[in-house]
Amino acid sequence: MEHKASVLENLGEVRAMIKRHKRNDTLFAALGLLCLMFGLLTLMLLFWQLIADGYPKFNLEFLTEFPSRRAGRAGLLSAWVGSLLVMTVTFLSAVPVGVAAGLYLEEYAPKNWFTDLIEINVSNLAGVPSIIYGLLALGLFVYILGFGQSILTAGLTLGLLILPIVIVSTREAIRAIPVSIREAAYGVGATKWQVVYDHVFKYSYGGILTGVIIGMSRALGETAPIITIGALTFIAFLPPSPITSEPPFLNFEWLSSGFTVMPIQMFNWLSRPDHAFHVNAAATGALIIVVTLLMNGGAIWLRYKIRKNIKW
Amino acid sequence: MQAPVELPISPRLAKNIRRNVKERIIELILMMAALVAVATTFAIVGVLLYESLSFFKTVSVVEFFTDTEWTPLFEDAHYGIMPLVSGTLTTSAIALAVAVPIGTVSAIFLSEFASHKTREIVKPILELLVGVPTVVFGYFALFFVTPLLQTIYPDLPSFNMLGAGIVMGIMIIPYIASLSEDAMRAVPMSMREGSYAMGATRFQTAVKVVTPAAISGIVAAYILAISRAVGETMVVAIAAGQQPNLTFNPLESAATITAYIVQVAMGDLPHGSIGYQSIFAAGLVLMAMTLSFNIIGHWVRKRYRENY
Amino acid sequence: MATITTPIKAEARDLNFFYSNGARALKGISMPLYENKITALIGPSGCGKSTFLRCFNRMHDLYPGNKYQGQIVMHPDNTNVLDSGVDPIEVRMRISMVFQKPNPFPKSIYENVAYGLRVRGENNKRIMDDKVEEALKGAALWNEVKDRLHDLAFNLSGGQQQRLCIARALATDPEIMLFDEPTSALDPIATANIEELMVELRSKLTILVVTHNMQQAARVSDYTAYMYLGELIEYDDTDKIFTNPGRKETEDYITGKFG
Amino acid sequence: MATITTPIKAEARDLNFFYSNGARALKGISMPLYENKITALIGPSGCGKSTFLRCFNRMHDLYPGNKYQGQIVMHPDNTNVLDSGVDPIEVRMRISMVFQKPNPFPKSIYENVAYGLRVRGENNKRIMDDKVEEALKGAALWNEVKDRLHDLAFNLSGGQQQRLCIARALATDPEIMLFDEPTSALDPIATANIEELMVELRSKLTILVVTHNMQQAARVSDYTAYMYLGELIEYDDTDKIFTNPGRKETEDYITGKFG
Amino acid sequence: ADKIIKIDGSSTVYPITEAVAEEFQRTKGIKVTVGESGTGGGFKKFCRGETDISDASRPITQKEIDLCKEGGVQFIELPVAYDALTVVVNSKNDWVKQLTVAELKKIWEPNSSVKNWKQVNATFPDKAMNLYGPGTSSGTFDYFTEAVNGKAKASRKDYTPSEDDNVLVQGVSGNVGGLAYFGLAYYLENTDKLRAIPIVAKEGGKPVLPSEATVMDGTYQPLARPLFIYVNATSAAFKPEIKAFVNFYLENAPELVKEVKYVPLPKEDYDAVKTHFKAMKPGTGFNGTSEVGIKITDLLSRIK
Ligand SMILES: Nc1ncnc2c1ncn2[C@@H]1O[C@H](COP(=O)(O)OP(=O)(O)OP(=O)(O)O)[C@@H](O)[C@H]1O
Ligand SMILES: Nc1ncnc2c1ncn2[C@@H]1O[C@H](COP(=O)(O)OP(=O)(O)OP(=O)(O)O)[C@@H](O)[C@H]1O
Ligand SMILES: [Mg+2]
Ligand SMILES: [Mg+2]
Ligand SMILES: O=P([O-])([O-])[O-]
Repeated sequence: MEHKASVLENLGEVRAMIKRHKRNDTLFAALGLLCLMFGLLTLMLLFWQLIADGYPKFNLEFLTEFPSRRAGRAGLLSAWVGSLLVMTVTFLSAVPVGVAAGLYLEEYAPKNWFTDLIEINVSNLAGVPSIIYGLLALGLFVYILGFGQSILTAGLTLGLLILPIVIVSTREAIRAIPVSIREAAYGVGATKWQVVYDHVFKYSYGGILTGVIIGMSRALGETAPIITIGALTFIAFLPPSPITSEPPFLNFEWLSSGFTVMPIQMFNWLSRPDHAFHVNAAATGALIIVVTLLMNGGAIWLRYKIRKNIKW
Repeated sequence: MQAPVELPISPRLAKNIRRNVKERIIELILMMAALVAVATTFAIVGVLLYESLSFFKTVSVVEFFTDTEWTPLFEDAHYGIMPLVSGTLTTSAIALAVAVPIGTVSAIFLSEFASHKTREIVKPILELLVGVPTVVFGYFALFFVTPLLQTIYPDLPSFNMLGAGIVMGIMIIPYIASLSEDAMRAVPMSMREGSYAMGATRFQTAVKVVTPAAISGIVAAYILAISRAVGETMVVAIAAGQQPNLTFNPLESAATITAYIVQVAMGDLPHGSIGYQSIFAAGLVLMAMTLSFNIIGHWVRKRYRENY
Repeated sequence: MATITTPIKAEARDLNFFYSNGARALKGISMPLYENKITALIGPSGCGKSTFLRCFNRMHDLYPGNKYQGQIVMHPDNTNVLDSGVDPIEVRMRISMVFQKPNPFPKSIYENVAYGLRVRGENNKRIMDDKVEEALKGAALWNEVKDRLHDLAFNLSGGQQQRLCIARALATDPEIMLFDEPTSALDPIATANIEELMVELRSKLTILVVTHNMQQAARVSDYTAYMYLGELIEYDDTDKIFTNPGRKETEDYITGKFG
Repeated sequence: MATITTPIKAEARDLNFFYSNGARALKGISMPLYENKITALIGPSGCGKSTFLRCFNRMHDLYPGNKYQGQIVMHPDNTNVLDSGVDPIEVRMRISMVFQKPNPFPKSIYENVAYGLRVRGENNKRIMDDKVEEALKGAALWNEVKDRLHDLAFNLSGGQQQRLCIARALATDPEIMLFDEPTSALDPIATANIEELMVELRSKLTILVVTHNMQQAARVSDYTAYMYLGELIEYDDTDKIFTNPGRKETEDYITGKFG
Repeated sequence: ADKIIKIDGSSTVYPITEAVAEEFQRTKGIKVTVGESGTGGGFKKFCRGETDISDASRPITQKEIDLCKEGGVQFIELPVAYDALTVVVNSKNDWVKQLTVAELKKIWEPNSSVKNWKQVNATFPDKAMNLYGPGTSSGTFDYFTEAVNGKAKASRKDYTPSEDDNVLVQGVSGNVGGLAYFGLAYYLENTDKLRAIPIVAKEGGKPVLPSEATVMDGTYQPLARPLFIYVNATSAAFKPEIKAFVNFYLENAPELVKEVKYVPLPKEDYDAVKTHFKAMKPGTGFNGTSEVGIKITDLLSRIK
């Protein structure tokens, strides 16, 4: 049959063509690597610059000193404590609500317009720019609800900001749990909530946590909404302690206290005329990145561990 | 066998009221949590609309969209949003011009060329870029990228849209790369096997089969990236200049909607003044822009969802 | 037909079932389950075996839009378990189910078996220990796992996992047990184990099993029902069905001419 | 045994295959593929049929860590396609494959068929048109699609999609065609179509087909190989295998006693 | 609850107040927050009673006085330092040797069409001019427009405005054709990148560079200006910590003002201000209008 031998006859030609095509492979692989490295190298360059610039401030005093007009003396104490407290509020507001909402949408919500409405809302909120959350906070929390420029306002604002992240990651984690597990639980007579709590929630926990960490690390670096609520101030003190020595041992005054957070402090230092402050700013930037890296790294590690442990 | 007749329900099988009530209450609580998302949207839209309405009592909508100057805080105030919109669109376009090619190529590389191990390592690292505070990127644009650009364009002002846009592009590379890679991963292996079985090379398979198959996911990633760029604040506030300027020339400095909002917020917030209201009106425009991008993105994904 | 002396544990009466997309998956099925007997459901893929089985413990209630029509009457209560006034949870507490693919919870072996009891509010450790042991013995798994009750269930082999799922279902003393192709994911040895176990369990409860392995149906069941396209084509003593089926379609299927 | 006059197109010689996890999926398989004949591979699920088939076009190279041992020699050139010096792309240009589930590309019908030609650098529209038509005719699909060549391939029915995949594989004039359970996702009518097509194609090329439908093997193939647990248990004329198998295991499998 | 002293206002005065606040907290342990919303922004909050003290780089305006009246806030006006509003260009700019007020006006007046140095003075090169200046809520903006253009807030609008003075520094230092104006301190911290322009007050006069000396001797005109803090009178009377803070402020001002590179008032002026505060006399010596080149003692004596 004439056409049968085609490849064999032109073997030389075919080989040359394959070689040509493979060169495209190599070229593209090189280009791809280059593109990837572009992003990675930029990150490293940036990080390196911050480290090099902020190097003189890498000491413990930087964390134990208040901001000061003297760059050499100025530290991050009020800023990191502020960040910690704001993050606490963010965590406490976003996580329970986000997880509950994720559980509802994935396990309970019937398929109707109402659920669609919620779904559309969640996915849209995920795309709303952070500055808009700042405007919401300004209009709603600061003025209408009268929370002022407080830790509570900032924490709730960032809480709303990361809510979609928590909801989406909760839903993704839940979806990884096979139907067969749910059916098994229902099969032995579990109620819906028992199925949801004992199984769905417990097994997706790690995945949810990953999302929460990623959300929190995003919140940690947010600057624009905090500026929008008007919290760009010199704060050289700590908010009232949440724990007191007398009963009831808890104190909520800190919620209404003024505050500063790390990115804001960094911003403030960068706007100083004296260059010595830019060292502090660089050190702060490096610190934020390190914390972010640690958090993200933790999340990635967690994700990896989950994937390794549970194979459905 | 007898025809079905209504049978009484034995107590052992009847509904357990207490348990059912408890279940309903739990469901209600969870639903309330889900409603927070709806409430947030309504609150955002409500706050923006409320303050904007006061704003539009002073400023006509026509002026708002046709005036070519935006100077609400000056004595001789003009309220034309277009200079802010032009700044926003220009910086976003530059960002996309950087991020789309690099992000897409990175995604193809990660999905089709890199080994499993490389992907497992690189992808999370790439995602770390998303976690870097944007203030840091802002100063990176101002102190590093712009001076670099000034060696090419000596007349480039220190605040310019080009530098800010490029850095914003770098910021959204991981976003595009990661989402596009997800879309490509979702293309079933059988599709690739089909191509390889025909004697195609990796590059041919990636470009002729996998990318077209994942195109809706990739386009959705682009659109969501636009929405990210349009909403990005600190980079443009720090590096693009804060002067409302009706121009699409990347070599000029200009203000974006977001930059205007933080600039005002950084100064003072005289509650109830026209200046205060103006940031909400600007915010409303921003919200409308990002919202429409998000909706288009979702629509693309839904409409052209791959049916392999 | 079956001798009338055997008591009926449950029976389907003119049962129709509609999936949420409107597809009618069961068409007027009427069929008894005799007490302490094994009834097998056979038929080609997609004929509605699983659908029918899952009506018994109202599993379809989990997915909105599904609709039952007709009755499944459970004895001695003489109650239609499909009645809207019946609590599906109560039904599932009396009718348990074993699935096609072993689906243990990612918990310890002990906790897997104990789960049905916990769901019922049982918290007494002593009672629990006893019940777990009893169930594992009943599922012929006790000897293999007694020294590692607190190991993760995922570490068991496929066959062991399936027996664990049986133990889990047994722990709550169900009256009826439903098996949906319980051995299709298992190797021959594990299959033989499970089959043996089913035969043993028969003395304690009533069994309905879906299988598409006809040899299996012939080996383990007392009664066999042949379904096709949502209809019950033939129901009879297993021996009769496999030696002298009443219908041409059944014969074609059994002899492998079709399917 | 086959008559010695029929030329051999390819043969496996003591072929072993190891998946990246170290599992040895093929154990010393030696077997010929006779030219212009259909060889069927049967055996229970997991016995290595697909694994064996996919060695012929080096499909396993797509996943890192897989290892071949032994040879698959192709005639008349006597090339060992598993040789590390042989480019898998070159092999795949000579040996094409049709998969279990139809997997058309998300392109038009025309572009699907033309793909193999484009990959080979063919750009001439005239030649392309001719080849596409020829291939579609070869796959008995031309009449059904000739008026909508630029429709998306996804809009075809399952059986049509599978024939399209066959046309795609045909368009490049392969010497051998591999079919991995090509009809298992299809309804009986589409199945009959494909089977007919395979028999027709035999005159042009050599076919290796995996099936777990024994009737299918009996209907279409000239030679049949029975595999079990990675080993080739028996290879012979199809008639012989199905009427008078040489091995007890083969007989058990064919009569349905097992599997 | 803890006592907190809330201060907001001028970004020019911010470094001084911040220094005082820092020392005050260190020695007295009372919490102080200092914002920098600009003079105008600060007054808005101050008149709503949200802050105890407002920093200002210009006197309070009639509008703001009315606002305070509305909010029931009485204030005590206290000058705390001098500043020289400095006009700067890039250090690579070698063509501008001096600028007259008229030339500044030409550049900055409303609807000014100057886009090129050549348009200012024919001897200047043909070079694009990029302008940077404080935002509209800034006291510096008000003062400069008053002093140069003759009317507070009357300014051209097509320049890069920022409440963050460092943005302005950055703008000019990255741009050979750049020009900006802001407080002296920001210039003194950036003398490597910027060059201050000597200002000619009246046609034919002598060009004067901003410095401590030229401010003190009154020759740097019209851009030398006093800086103020405004204290809520009720707070001052009833909150001991506010009183303590203001006294601490005035006590340490000479040293701290110098440290942050501003010009302290003469000693006798500080004494007069202290006395004025002790007397708790509310009101302003400006009557809601700005005045260029006034003496502190005169000012204080106007308030009855
Ligand atoms: N969730 C569903 N929605 C709609 N139709 C369904 C659903 N599940 C099954 N069906 C359809 O109902 C019919 C009966 O399915 P069922 O799963 O009961 O078959 P089966 O006899 O158990 O088959 P198999 O042996 O493959 O398990 C089939 O036609 C199937 O396509
Ligand atoms: N990617 C893989 N990695 C490791 N082992 C594999 C992989 N793919 C298949 N196997 C194993 O190799 C053996 C042969 O698998 P193969 O898919 O060839 O079987 P088969 O005969 O085609 O079965 P089926 O009829 O189900 O398609 C099986 O035990 C299978 O579990
Ligand atoms: Mg089934
Ligand atoms: Mg196979
Ligand atoms: O911040 P100002 O000092 O310019 O008001």
